[in-house]
Amino acid sequence: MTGEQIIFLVVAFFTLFSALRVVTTGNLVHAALWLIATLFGVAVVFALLDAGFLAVVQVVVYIGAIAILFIFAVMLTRKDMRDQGPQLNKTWWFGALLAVGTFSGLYFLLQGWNGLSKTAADFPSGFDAVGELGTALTSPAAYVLPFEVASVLLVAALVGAVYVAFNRK
Amino acid sequence: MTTETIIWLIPLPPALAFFLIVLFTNKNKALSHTIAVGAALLSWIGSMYVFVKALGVEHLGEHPFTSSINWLPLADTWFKIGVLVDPLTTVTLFFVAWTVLMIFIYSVGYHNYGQPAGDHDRAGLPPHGATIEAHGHKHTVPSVEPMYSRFFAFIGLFAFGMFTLVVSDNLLTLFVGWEIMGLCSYLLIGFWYGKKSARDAAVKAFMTTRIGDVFMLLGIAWLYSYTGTLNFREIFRPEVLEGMGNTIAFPKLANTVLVNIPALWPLLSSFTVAGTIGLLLFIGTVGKSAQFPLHVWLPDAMEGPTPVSAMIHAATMVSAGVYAIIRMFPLLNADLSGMSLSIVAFIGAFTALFAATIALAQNDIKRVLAYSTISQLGFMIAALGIHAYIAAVFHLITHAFFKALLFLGSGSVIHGMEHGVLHTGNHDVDPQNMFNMGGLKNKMPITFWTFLIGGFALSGFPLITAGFWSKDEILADAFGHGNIYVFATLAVAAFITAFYTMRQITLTFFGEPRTKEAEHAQETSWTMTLPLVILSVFAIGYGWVGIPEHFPLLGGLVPNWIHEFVGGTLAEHPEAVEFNIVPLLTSLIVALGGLFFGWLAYRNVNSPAEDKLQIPLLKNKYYFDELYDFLFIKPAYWFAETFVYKWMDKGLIDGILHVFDPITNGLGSFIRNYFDLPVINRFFGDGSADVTYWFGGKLRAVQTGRIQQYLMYALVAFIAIGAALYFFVFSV
Amino acid sequence: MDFWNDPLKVAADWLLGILTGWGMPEIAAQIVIGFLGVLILLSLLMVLDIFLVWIERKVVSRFQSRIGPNRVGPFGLIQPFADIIKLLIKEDITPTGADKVVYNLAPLLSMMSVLILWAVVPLAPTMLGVDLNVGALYIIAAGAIGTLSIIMAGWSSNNKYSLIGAFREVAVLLSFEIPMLTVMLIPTIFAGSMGIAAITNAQTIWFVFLSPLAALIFLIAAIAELGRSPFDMGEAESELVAGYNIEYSGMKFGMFYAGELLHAFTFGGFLAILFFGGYRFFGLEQVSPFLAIVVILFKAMIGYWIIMWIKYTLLRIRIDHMLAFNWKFLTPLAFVLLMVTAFLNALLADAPGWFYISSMFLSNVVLAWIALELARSTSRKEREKVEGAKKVAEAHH
Amino acid sequence: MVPLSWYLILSAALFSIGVFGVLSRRNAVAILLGIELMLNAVNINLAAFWRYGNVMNMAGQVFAIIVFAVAAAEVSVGLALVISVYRKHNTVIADEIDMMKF
Repeated sequence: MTGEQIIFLVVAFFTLFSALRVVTTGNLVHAALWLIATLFGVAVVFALLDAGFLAVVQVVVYIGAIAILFIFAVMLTRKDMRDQGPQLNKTWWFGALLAVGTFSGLYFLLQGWNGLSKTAADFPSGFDAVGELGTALTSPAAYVLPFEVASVLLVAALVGAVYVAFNRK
Repeated sequence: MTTETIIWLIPLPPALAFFLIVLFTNKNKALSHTIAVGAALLSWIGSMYVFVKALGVEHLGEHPFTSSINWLPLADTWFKIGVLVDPLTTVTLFFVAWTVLMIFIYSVGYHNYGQPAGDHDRAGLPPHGATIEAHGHKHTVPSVEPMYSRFFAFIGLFAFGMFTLVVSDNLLTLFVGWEIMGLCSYLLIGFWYGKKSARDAAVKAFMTTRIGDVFMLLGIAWLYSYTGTLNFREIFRPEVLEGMGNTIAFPKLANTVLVNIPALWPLLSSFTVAGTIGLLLFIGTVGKSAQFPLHVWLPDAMEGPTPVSAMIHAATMVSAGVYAIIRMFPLLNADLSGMSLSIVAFIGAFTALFAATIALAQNDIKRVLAYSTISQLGFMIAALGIHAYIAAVFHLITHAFFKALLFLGSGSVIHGMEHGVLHTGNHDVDPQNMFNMGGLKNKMPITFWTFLIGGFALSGFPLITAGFWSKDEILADAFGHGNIYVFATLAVAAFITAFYTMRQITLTFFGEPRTKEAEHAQETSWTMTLPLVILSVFAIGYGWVGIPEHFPLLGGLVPNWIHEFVGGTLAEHPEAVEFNIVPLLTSLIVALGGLFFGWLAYRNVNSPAEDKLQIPLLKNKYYFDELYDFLFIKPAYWFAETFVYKWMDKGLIDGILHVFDPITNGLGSFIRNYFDLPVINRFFGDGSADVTYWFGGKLRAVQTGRIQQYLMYALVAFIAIGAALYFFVFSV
Repeated sequence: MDFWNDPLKVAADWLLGILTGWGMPEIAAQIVIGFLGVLILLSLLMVLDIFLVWIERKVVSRFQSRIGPNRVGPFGLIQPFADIIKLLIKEDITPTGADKVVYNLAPLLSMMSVLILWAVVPLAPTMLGVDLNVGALYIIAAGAIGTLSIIMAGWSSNNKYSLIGAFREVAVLLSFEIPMLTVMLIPTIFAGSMGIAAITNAQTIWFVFLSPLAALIFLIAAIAELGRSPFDMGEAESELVAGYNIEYSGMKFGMFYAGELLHAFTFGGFLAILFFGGYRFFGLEQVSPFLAIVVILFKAMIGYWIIMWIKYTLLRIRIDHMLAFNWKFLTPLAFVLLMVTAFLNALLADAPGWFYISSMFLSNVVLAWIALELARSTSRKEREKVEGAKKVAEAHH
Repeated sequence: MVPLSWYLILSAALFSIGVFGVLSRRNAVAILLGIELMLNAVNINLAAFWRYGNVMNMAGQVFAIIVFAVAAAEVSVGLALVISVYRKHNTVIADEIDMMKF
């Protein structure tokens, strides 16, 4: 085992553990905080994948905005900030079954694929991932259209969210 | 931009203004009139540019500005439309652009821009005035027109029609502009559609001009089928004209039926193709320019707002009629028998005298001007009929200026009187009746002086006014060409013109105010007086470009520019007539005499009862309205109401239908009861509904409304389908 | 001589030699050295932080016409140490009903969010923790962790004042993150890279001359990020007692406090790095890395001093005004500025240098003028509305 | 060097945990938390395939960023809906929000 593999295993374990806590913990604020831990783990995974930009954006967008939004929402939809009663619904066993089924199905599919043991090639010399990403996002020959559509979607969603949540009293 | 491009662009701004105002800015008064006046100004700039350019071209008649584009694909060629600027167009464009711009500016003031909205004004009625409180007491002021923007939209479209007509190089686009103006005159005469009189006048104007237009369209169609083109320059080629002038119009009729009646032969043979087509087109002019016998619409059209009167009845629409017939003069001239021009001359001269006599007995300030317009247009038509082409054009231009001036002046007078009416609050006083006026000279000085200039120009006051020069030229031409009857008729008409003009000025401006309203009349705003002043400059100055060369003392001081320039339009430059003292003396005598007697007769007249010319025959316009009512309108109503509706529709058609009714009814109820209800409704309709309902009832249990259950269904289905695909499709 | 040119490398090589000499595998030695470097940097920062307490107290007393700490040690220099001792021996309270783990984690995260910023600060041409190619974004990301710590502290204290304070603070932080991120992209445009080192190296002309407006917006947003007056809504003493950190005592409070001071100093440093040339000062940085450190610390101190100056001069702004100011003024202005800068940058790519600089500067001036005129007319209208309403009310009397 | 399969298995596990959260939590906010986990799992996949495939083709990273935007949109609208429902019906339990049924 190389150092990188050890780091990966630690991070993966940490990520999966926090993810499990997200879906099982009773206190929703804790669940949101565990989600943040998970997101950190994913950010580190991005860093391990040499996707530094994604890692930083993960922290800025997910932790800095989305997770905070979750905490706000949890606090806004709770009168005494504490949960009463069970956090899982009556059919949770079936959900668990389906989750296991999904995982085993995916695992089964991966088994039959021969690209699994592939290892990453080194970057070509002078390769600037962030620069390339910027070019890809703004070049008409690449992905400027999806990017713009995503921005329009985001604006529409934000306007819609304000409209939906606006308190008309 | 080339000059041709500019010519194309001249009609465009008013049309754009129309659409802009109608679609977007009709809520905003200031923006609407800014757009409209701005558009008129743009067209004016374009026209002046083209005018200056055209002056710089030598022999413009042979080398006019032309430009055309393909428009309608025909079998193996194109119908082309385009623009043409020759000397006739140039001078017409000049006065049209000026008068249109002046009228646009005048309209801003006329419709009381900047005044408060009326107390109980409604769209479709003239404004009644608004009450405002100032310095502690209430008083009434004029209120703004409720449909202010709409007015500017309409006159914008009108201007578009006129400019299109003037610059077009073929009869079809000319006719398009002609009809646009017809529509606009209908809309504008009926602008205050809340008044029954205005509605009726609009319908009357539209229907009457329609008669002329139908004949004109016939003429155009005939011309096109005969020559294969509607382009003026192609029609006026000598070989085409000669061919049309020599051919008999109705050869079949002449050869078969009437060959047995030799007495009719001379009459029939004098109808050449050129002459007949020319006459058909002339009927269009008769309608548009309100010549006898289609003159009845024009006096009634005075129901519209005054700028409309000025626009329709002085500057543009009636001029368009004359313009069209002047444009077609070579065609009429080609008629070898000469009969068509004789008819033209007769109609013109007759109308000139006939309308002038009616004008004598009218008391409404605008109606006098209306009849005077008819009369003056008669002068032009008569001039054309006696080959006095240049004189006709010259009088057309000068008349446009001074008649627009007079109409706008009369509008200003009415406005001043309305001010008085609002002041006293007595709405029974008609602000348009001249017997209610008097002494306005001191109340409205600018209006008075400009009206005086206009009136003197109309009367042909010697030497200084434009009207004198143009009218003198018509008389001189009539005398010089030996048409003594025309000359005499026109001379009498000119005398009456001067007489009733002076009557109008005397009654309106001189003497003492005859009513309290006249005492409180006020001068109007600068937007109204400025156009008056500018137009009065033209009413004087424009005559000086057409002084005959052999005129005593003045002749040759200023070159006879109009003769040189406009004469170039025709292929053969017309010769100026020899100078003769008789027509000059005649016009001096009739003008000065008419003015003097007019003043003498009316200086002390204070009420209609004292007016000796209030003869019922004249007062009622020779009973033409009643005659037409009896001859055409009553029978038409009878035909529509009794014959078509009662007999044909109710009796015959309905009777036939009533026979079919029970058959279809029975068949219908049979199908309904024995097929529709049991098979379609019960079986297919209710049956399918029952089936769907049953399934729905069974399946509704699935719809729990719980999102997570749905997600589970979806996931189970996804896994199942994915597994199935994997095992049975991809792994095979 | 090498040591004076590149002290870090020399020291690292020396340590590596020693450690491998002890029989340590090279990779382990590398890790140990890395940790040691971090440890030294953090220790130095903490020491600096202690003196920042003294500086802050001295400066505020000057602003308030006092003398400030002057009893313990010369000029009261030892005063912070006395404070620390006091904090350490205070009772460490955990309120009833508090969420213990979260409660204890919050001050750590708060301090951490400041300290990790120094990973990308270039102290000298050769002294740089990590040359991250997304450095500018990294600063915002670290700020996100600070936000997190505040909401954790506010929530876990089980105190309504602290929760309200946290909500307010977080609303402000999230809002002002946007103009800050936007104006950070302006140095990025000029330098052609997001890396902090690259931005510093590109500043042959300080970016403040190219885009003074961006520097100003950055300063304002930074003050809001710091939660300092006039944007100190989160701890508004007169309304919320002390905001999110009301329940903290002893060294935990000390961490928040020290974290705030160091944060302010750090942002003074970032202002210097992004807009005032970082360690560059007329070629001084070429002479010796130590001089470069002096230069950047000096510049950061000036930035810190400006932030303090504003804090002790201006009044607190009401929360809705503050957010409205951000969303309706600062954010649109930052967006427009970014667009104008990007457009001009592309347009003038081949223009001579003096023309490029003066156009950029002028565009900023024009934009600032337009924005101020708009703001002025809007506020005049609002004032008229309020005053007009007042007049009507008076008329009724 | 870490093989690709490790990332994919991590991603699959994270996704499955998210699925469990979405299907089994009662609280609507918690369901949204589960969705976030699933989206992150997808992002790991995208980034991993970018790194292990042709790095010159930025599609993986580009779409990861678009997923960020979609996630932000989804959360904002989702939470707005939750808050709106909470105001009207005073509950955020997904099973109790069942007005849309037969």
